[in-house]
Amino acid sequence: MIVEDAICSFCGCLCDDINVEVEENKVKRVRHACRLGSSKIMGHERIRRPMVRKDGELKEVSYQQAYEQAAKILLAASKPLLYGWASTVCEAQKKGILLAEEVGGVLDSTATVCHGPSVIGIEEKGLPGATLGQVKNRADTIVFWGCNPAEAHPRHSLRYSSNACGRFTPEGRSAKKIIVVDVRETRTSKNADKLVIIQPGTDYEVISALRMLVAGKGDMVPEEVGGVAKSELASLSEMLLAAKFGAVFFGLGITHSRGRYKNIDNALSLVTDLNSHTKFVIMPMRGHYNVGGIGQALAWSSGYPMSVDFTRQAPYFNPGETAACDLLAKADTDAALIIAADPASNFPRTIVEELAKIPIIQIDPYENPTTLLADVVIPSAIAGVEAEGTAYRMDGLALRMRKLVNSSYPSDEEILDGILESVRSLRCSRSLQGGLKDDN
Amino acid sequence: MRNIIVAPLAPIRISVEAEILSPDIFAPLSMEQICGLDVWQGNRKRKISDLFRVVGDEGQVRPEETALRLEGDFSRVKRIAEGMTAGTVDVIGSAGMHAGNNMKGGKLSILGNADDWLGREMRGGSIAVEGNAGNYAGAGYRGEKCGMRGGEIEIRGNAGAYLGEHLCGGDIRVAGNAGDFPGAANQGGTIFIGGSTHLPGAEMTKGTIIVNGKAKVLPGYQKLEIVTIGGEKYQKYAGDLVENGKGELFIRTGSS
Amino acid sequence: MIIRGGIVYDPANGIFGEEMDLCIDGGRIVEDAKGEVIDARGLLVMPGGVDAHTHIAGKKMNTGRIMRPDDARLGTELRSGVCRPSTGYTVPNCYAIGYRYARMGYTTAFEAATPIIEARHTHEELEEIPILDKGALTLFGNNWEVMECVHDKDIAKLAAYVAWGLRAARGYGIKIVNPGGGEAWGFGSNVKGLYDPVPNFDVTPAEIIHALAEANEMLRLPHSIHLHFNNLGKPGNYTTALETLEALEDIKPSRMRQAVHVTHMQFSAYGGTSWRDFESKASIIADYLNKHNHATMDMGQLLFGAATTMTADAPLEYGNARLTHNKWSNHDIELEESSGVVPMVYSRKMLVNAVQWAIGLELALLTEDPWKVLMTTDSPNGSPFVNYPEVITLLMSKPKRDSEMATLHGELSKRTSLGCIERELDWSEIAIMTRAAPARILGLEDKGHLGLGADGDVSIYNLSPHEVDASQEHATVKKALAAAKYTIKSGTVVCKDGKILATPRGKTYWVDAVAAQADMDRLMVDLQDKFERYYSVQMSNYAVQDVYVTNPRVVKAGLGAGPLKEAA
Amino acid sequence: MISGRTLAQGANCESKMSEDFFKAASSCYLSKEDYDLLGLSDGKNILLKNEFGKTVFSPRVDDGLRRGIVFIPMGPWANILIGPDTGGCGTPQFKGVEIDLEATNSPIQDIRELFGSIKRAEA
Repeated sequence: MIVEDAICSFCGCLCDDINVEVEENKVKRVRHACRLGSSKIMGHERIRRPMVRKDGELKEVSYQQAYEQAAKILLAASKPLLYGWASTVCEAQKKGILLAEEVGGVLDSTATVCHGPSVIGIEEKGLPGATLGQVKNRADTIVFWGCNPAEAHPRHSLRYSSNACGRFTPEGRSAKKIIVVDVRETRTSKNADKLVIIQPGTDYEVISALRMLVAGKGDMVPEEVGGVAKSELASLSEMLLAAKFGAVFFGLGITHSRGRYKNIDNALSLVTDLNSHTKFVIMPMRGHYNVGGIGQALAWSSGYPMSVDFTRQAPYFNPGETAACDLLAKADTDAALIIAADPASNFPRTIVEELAKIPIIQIDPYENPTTLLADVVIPSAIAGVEAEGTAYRMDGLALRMRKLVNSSYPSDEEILDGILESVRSLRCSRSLQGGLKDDN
Repeated sequence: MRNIIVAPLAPIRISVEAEILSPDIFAPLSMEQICGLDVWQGNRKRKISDLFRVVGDEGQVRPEETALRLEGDFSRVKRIAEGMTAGTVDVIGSAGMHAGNNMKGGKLSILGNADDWLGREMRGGSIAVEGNAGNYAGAGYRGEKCGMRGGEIEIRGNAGAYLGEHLCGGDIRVAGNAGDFPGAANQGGTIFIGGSTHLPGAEMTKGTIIVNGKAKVLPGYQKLEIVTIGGEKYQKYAGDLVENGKGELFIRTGSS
Repeated sequence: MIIRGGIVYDPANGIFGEEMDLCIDGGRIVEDAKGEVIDARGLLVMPGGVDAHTHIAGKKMNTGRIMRPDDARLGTELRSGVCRPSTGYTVPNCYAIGYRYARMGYTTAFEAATPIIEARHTHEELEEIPILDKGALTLFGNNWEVMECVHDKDIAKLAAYVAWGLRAARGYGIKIVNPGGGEAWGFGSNVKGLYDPVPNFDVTPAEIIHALAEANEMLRLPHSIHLHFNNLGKPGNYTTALETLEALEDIKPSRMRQAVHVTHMQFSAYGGTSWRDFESKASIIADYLNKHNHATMDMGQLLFGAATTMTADAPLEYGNARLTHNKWSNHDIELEESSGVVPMVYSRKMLVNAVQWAIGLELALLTEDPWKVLMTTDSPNGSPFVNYPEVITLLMSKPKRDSEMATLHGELSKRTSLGCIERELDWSEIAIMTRAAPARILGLEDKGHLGLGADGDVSIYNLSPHEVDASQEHATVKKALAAAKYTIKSGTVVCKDGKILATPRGKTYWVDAVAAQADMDRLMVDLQDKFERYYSVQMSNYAVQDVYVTNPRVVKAGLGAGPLKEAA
Repeated sequence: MISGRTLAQGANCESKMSEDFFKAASSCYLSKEDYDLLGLSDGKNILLKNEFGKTVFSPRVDDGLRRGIVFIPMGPWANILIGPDTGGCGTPQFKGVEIDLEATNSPIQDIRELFGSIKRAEA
């Protein structure tokens, strides 16, 4: 059987033209996907059974036992952290938000080690954006700033940006100007018309200089900014102004560097300024396929897109205080539920060492370093491959992920439901015994 | 003056939110009532007396007649003196995040360090920190146009990043260094930095920033004349011109 | 359920303040019922409120939330009882939207603008809104396929596309926003007026509007076209408004309703040549409406304080952002639309804002027939919907308007006629403008009235309409309207004394219109080409799946739908 | 030092216990000049350290890098060199971190070794 127009669940491109050949409920072949997507859809060695740590070793248990152990950990905590959510579907995310409300926890997504600064920048300035098809049909000038789609979003260029053809861009790559701004040459910059290499950590200054140039105040700009000659910046500014439709895509090169959200803040202003002269849009290159979805679902349910603290029965938001790394770095959380993420690999080591000090529940299809630290491990169906549901593309477009094969594993949503049920029945039986919250 | 002393009974692990630690809340209450006030530790609501020893003078008074003394390590206690309008709060130790948040009057002194968001959205009164302050001292809340609008913050040590972000009024003085982006989007406040900093006054439209140490200046600043302030010579800049700003930035000559 | 002894206003059934009992069974108004008795003796009873134009769900709303944590923190209410936590004032979270509408006695609200391609997101949010029945209007005014059909004068194919689009979006009706302007914004420009050609498409806004109105009637849709004029929000735009209305005079409605509903007219009744000599032209617009019967409108009242503007009129939003130097979100949608979101504060001190405030009220008070004008704030553009009680009391009380005007700019009385208007609306007129008329204008047969078979949606207010003088006691009225004594949704008490007691799942209305198969076949050729060459998604992944509308109420229209039952 | 996505790291990010992920994420890229300056050659490893930690990588030349810049694929090896400070905005600074580097003959820790050394709290 061939599943046509399947949606790839690797990166924020959500390519939806994937053909997947399935035989006897196994993926045999993946067509049209990039290396990252094929690898994801083909799958890897799985965690077989739920496990609970006893005497230092993970021992296999039933799902029900794992749910109950997870519920105990969550209810015993005064400030549980529910972290991850980027590589699962919105249906699971919604359930997770409800669970965070019910246990009085802090829900945070992998955005906070990724495009979290972009979100804070957007809170300062808004986001002048577009859907990717708009870029495909219209953009004649494309800027990749601090991102390397050739390695992180391999089909972006062909489907949406540099090499895409559309109504007003019938000639594709040949009629477009591609600009890369980075601290190094990359596979992406090899396909560029212009590469501007800046010193690490100078993005903010370089953007300010561009804003001055765009506004016609170039005479006041110093001869060199961020290691780039003014003449070079002036020619970049001219290229931007010459665009009929320009699109800026930015990545972790700008969010992870010195300046963090201020870099994005300034880039958003640059794009706003450019719109006084021509048409420009800007968009973050979202990494995990549904990191956009958790931002959307959290926003409509809590009013805030990430790092939401529900401990006081009302949402409170303040990355820098309520983000996963903040809580762990300050040892300000006493249990963690990790779903569809691997913080043991992706957080700074010193923060991982703090994480190791608290009870951890892990929900994931695969073993990873977080498994090595976890107290409860619950294997799940792979969302977007074995379970259907909603995901939001990097431009905010919602698509429905198809189910490609059946799975004997429960979905993330079902697992969260199981934990939620256990939380409710445990709380109910405890309140019957008279001791609810203050039992630690 | 009615004196009240609060001290942690034991070291605090999960941070405590204690916006009730304010003369405005304590002043009209008896000691028994004060001991019955709630604080939050994570998702647990607790009596203040479960976590702190609270002793002090009896007698219902006005906030300006109330002196609160917080003895010990309050570095994991948030929102001390939130919204206070009068009286004094002395922290004999370090204070957690959001100390003096939305403060309107009175005096908050911190002997140790202050964590992030000191004097957030402050409108009046004064804050003095003997040690260092974290990020966002005198700043605003996420997405707001205005941070601190009035009052004074004095930091005798160093300050973190985003000092006085979105400042709309008031004075901030830092004796030591300040982290990146002090006075970003300043709309009319004054910041003095005794030491060095990085990229002051980004998108500043109004107000003043004075730096005695080294500072990297943004490309949107126009170099003007050398001026003398308090006997010292400063290079004056105007900006941030990316926002057609009319802010003034002074950097002591020989330092940048 | 029996609601006993209320003073009932049910204008659709000719009931204007009569004491009577109401019975609900199986979620509907019936002759006789048993069970719970609600004591409404002497109290104001009306059908559940219906909001025909509000922004409550979808990409724009969430963009507003994401860029405004400063707004989210303003509306924080704890999770408690059956309620999940609420946040936000101008851009509340989904739960707050349901609870706050229900608290005011509203039971139905229609999201005003959804591009087809982003309808899935809209439905995800609509599903999260508790209590309310809802629906979403679908944007067609800047769509490539629409413009190509218009250019070819192929109304039959256009109708087929509308039917296909409504189904794909699970949408309720045709929304048109700044037709042609959204496409022009794709390259950073706009259309200047009704007859200014759209770049690259060789059609005019006038042609787009007229053709869509024809298609609307060809499909016998329950609602008319729902129109946001060109040049909205600009001084002097009342001429565009009049021109557009005149251009639609020849449209023959296929049902007993208007041919066009003009939304948030306040933003389109502007005189002057710039903000300097800006003035109200509400009286001219109202005069036109008094003399013609093909158009209805909603006020789009503006109130002082915080708002978040959000509209598919993207060029307008860029203008707003530059004018106010505020945050700016823009979102261009491939082949279909553009849109923008900008926070706003309307100030009493600003003459322009004061004139805008007056225009909305003038429109409602100078239009003689209350069936032609709905009470809205274009929430959250003019003001968030929680301020409806303020608008209603302004309409009911001349002294309140006078005392308000006394605090505003001295020039105001030269720029508007509001101070000279003596009219004070009564409860019958309010019931029409907030219940009966929005339901009739939308074509919702079971809403906005309390006749047998109507939905059991009832609001009861702690107010004796015969005893309280709304003109003088406007503060009492406002308080009563802000927190209903009872809000009953499909026979369930969802709110009592302002407290939410139950959060049942509401219905989602969408229109399933049938077009001629031959037209549909011709259309498919076009669409397959568009998906192959221009869209960034596959056609098979485009349409909203059934799973996103878990409690649908499908309204049939189009060919073979049979004669439609008319509202009373 | 900057850390970031590579194709090989990305393709194996859901099989982190695999040899392929080990190969992809325990490498360190530097300019030819830096490579030669450190006296690196095939078979040699490189030790990276700073105030936050130290660990060994397999060095590789990347012509796209300028002198003084080291690129490491994101992952648990790179993260040993990243500090915990979120700078008030929730996100650690994963890029633009100062490090010292030297050639070494020490082996690279595999993923289990890397995490085996983390002390678990007593249950």
